[in-house]
Amino acid sequence: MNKETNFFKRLNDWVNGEADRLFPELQETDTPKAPEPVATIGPLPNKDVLFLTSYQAVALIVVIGMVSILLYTVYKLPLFGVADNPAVNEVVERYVEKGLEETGAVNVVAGMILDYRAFDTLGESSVLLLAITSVMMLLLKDEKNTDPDEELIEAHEAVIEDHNRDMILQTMTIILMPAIMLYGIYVILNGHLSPGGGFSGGAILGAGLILFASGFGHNRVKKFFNMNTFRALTTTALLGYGILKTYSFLLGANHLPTGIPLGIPGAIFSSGLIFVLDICVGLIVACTMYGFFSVFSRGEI
Amino acid sequence: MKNFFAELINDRFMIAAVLLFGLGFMNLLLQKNLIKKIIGFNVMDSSIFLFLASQGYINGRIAPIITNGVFDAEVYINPIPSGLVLTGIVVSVSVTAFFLALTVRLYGIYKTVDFDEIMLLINKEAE
Amino acid sequence: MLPYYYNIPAISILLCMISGISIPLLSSGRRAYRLTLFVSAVVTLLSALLMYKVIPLNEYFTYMMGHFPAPWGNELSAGPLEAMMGFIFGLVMFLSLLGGSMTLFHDILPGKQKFYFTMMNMLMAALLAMTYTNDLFTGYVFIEISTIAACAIVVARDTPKTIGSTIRYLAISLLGSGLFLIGVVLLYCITGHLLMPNIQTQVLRLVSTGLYTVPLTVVAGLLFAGIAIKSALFPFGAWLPMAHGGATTASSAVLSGLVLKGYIVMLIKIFYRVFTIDVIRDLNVTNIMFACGLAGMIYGSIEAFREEHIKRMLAHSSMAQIGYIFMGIGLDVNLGVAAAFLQIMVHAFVKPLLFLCAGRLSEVYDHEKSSYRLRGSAHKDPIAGIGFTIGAMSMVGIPLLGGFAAKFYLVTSAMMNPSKLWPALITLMISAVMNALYYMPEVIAIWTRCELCTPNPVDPNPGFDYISAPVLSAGVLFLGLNGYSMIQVIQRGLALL
Amino acid sequence: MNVIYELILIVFLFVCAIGAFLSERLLIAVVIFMSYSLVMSVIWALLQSPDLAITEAAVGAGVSGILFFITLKRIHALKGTKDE
Repeated sequence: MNKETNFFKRLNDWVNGEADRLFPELQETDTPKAPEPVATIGPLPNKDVLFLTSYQAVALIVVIGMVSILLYTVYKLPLFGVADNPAVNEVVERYVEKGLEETGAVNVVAGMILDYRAFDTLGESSVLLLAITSVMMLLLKDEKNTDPDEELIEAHEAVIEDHNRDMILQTMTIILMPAIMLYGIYVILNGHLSPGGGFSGGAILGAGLILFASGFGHNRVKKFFNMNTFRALTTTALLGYGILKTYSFLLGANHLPTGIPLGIPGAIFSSGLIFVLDICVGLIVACTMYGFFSVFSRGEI
Repeated sequence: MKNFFAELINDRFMIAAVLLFGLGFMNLLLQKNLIKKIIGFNVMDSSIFLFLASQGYINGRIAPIITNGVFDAEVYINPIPSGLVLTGIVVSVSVTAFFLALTVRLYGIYKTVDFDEIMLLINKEAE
Repeated sequence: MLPYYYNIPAISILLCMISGISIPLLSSGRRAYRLTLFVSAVVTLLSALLMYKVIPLNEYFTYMMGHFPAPWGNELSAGPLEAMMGFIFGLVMFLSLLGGSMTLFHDILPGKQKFYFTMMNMLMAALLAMTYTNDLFTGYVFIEISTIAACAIVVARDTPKTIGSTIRYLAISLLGSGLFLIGVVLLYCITGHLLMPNIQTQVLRLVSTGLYTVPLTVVAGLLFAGIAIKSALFPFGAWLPMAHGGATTASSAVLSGLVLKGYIVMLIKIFYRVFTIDVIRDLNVTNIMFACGLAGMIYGSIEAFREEHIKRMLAHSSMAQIGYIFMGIGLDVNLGVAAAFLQIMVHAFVKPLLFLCAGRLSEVYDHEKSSYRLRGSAHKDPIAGIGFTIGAMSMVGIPLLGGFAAKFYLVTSAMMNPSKLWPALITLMISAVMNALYYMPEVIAIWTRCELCTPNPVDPNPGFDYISAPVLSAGVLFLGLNGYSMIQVIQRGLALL
Repeated sequence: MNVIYELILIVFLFVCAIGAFLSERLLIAVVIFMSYSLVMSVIWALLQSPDLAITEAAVGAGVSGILFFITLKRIHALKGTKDE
């Protein structure tokens, strides 16, 4: 056992390009900042130990029972990959056969999530807004959420980072960034024609921004993307999504035509609202993903 | 017996999904380390999505993107699970971010990510 | 053309969502607060209009979200019960925010108040959508929204303790949503639909042919377990007291009064509209609910009796009240479900009233929330004292108040099912006695003069004094006096589901 | 033949999941979890769901991995930060 951990440790250090002197620092809890929490608790009272063990035993039994019930259920379910399972019914038929005609989207999945079942997707975009809002609520810098030592270390790190930008990272960023951005935009704009769409394209755009920020620093990103742009973009995109969909929900339910042309199937400017909605979703996702990164690492956008 | 094994191999994705669900569920429930708890949550969610996606698959059919003007429902797989999973993935990453933010704040206060220790410290403070 | 009031459910949900989205554009927390109040008032009025239209006609309708009808697109469905729940959600949200506004602006940092109101709006939208939805997957998405929003309004207070309790709340809620999601997925696998009426046709077909009985039972169990975890039914409710007790007053009121109820209303809707209640009874799910409900009543009461911190005591008492609701559903008679529904409504008024009044009373002694420190506080703030007394009396089951009506109909429906009569009656008795044992000393304490204590001057909160407390108390009284007619309306509504 | 590839991928999933839970160091756990997501996205591509594969590769393996890394940095579970 000991030998094995040694091997892994050596492997680690080899991967990290570090020498043996880092051996004692391998245990994460022994960082200089951690004031040995165990010592402040002291040995657990007997009652608590008993409670914890019995809780774990009960939980284990529950999980094993649940998994065996589910396995038995799977055994009773329709087989994998056969065409006559109950899920293949008139709904699927209509989505595939009439989808292009009714929604204008060549990609049936995009047509389904942004037109047939658009209410779910509106909820899902709101989940993103909720997540970024709650993360901002927790991690934006304020009087309850600052630690002077941390601040000092972070300021110090920021200075070091600004002066010693990683050469390899920067060069690779310059090479890769345009390709990533272009690919993200392509995936968003082609959401109704090919696999992808707002969610994946937005995540790619967000990842591109994150790469840029880690290569060139937050301050460079701030020049074109700060809190105000972030707020304006997410709110406008989500509001646009909400209002467009409200318009189409209300008219649709009252059996009125929306008057939005579907265009020529397969053309880039086609499929009516889906094209616009994909752009909105892409913007929301890109901003949210970069927002997560920025708030997590700096406590600001 | 042979039939049983044939079915076992045939239902490979569903069985794997259920086992992974159990694994993730157990870790979400029992893991003390908050980071691993979150990984457990992610494994649990993605296993459900694997289950759902495998329900949409039909042998010998292709992804539901209309090509060459073929509108026959017999050619494409079921598009509904894909749409639902797409929704689910985004929900799951949002919850992950929230969970991680809570972890960061708790670490800032108690300097540990061990959930049991944190609970004990909180209870101790209350007394 | 559809009748105009068919649009009300969709408009209320979308209004809440759009206002939640646009709050970041506002300049301050106060404005966000006013917008939220305005939106919940509008939702209340719209739901009242819907009630006025739907209840006399006893009408149930479905509403397409988009251009495509039932098996293809999302749908909402509404009837008397949904309209009543929408009304209560809007009204109680309005009153809780109004009554808890002082502590709210005190507890939450100015920079983060806007975020808090985004959450409140989204929570409102999620509650409404869970009530109105006719689609299981939409239900799942909005359950997740309400999970994040509920955790966020707990953590908004930003003390070490609330963060700790929130992480526990979140972890346990996620277990619940995981179970719910896998239930929905399995149900989709065996029926091929996501819209409730279409699933129902398939389920009835499966039951009559005897196909897939095992998966069906498992699905019912998983959906129940998922919702039970989220609504803090007994074995799963350990997270509730810390989360609800630690949050700011308005959050506690909304969480205890509304969020737990939203999940239960959705569960009832699933049972009636997806499985039909007879199938559920055949699958023995109701027996589990009955047992868990009874255990929850006892456990919650005992824990509340032992608790000193007044807000945590109220939270423990919520667990007991959730037990009443599940016991009512588990009684296997239709009157029992109606009584459970009445209990949901009564509790939606009583618990926010108690939380708001307790919050006001504890302000008298500088936010000390231990019961012993509240002695004599009612004399400094008589309106809160009276409100607390009315709430406590309703909890104990004094006639003419809402709690009495709910308990009365629970007992009546227990009479109709001889096999479950005695366990139900004995537990109800024990729980009622325990209620009296922990609420009455509290009431006596707040009205006993304390010569040595030095109370703080209390800032008047006109919103609480003239609107929240009187309206919530009036709601409790109204439900108590009109118990019979409410039960009639609920029973007719249940028959339509 | 396809079945064998799929079985190998499934075994890989299990190895990743169990490895992530058993590994001592959080950094390794997160890296293993990212590879889990990547394998999941390959499986989805095999299941003819390209939309899911792209999204999982971008979101599951990409962005949530980055979030985990930053969290590890914030909780001082990464060694060799620049202030040393």
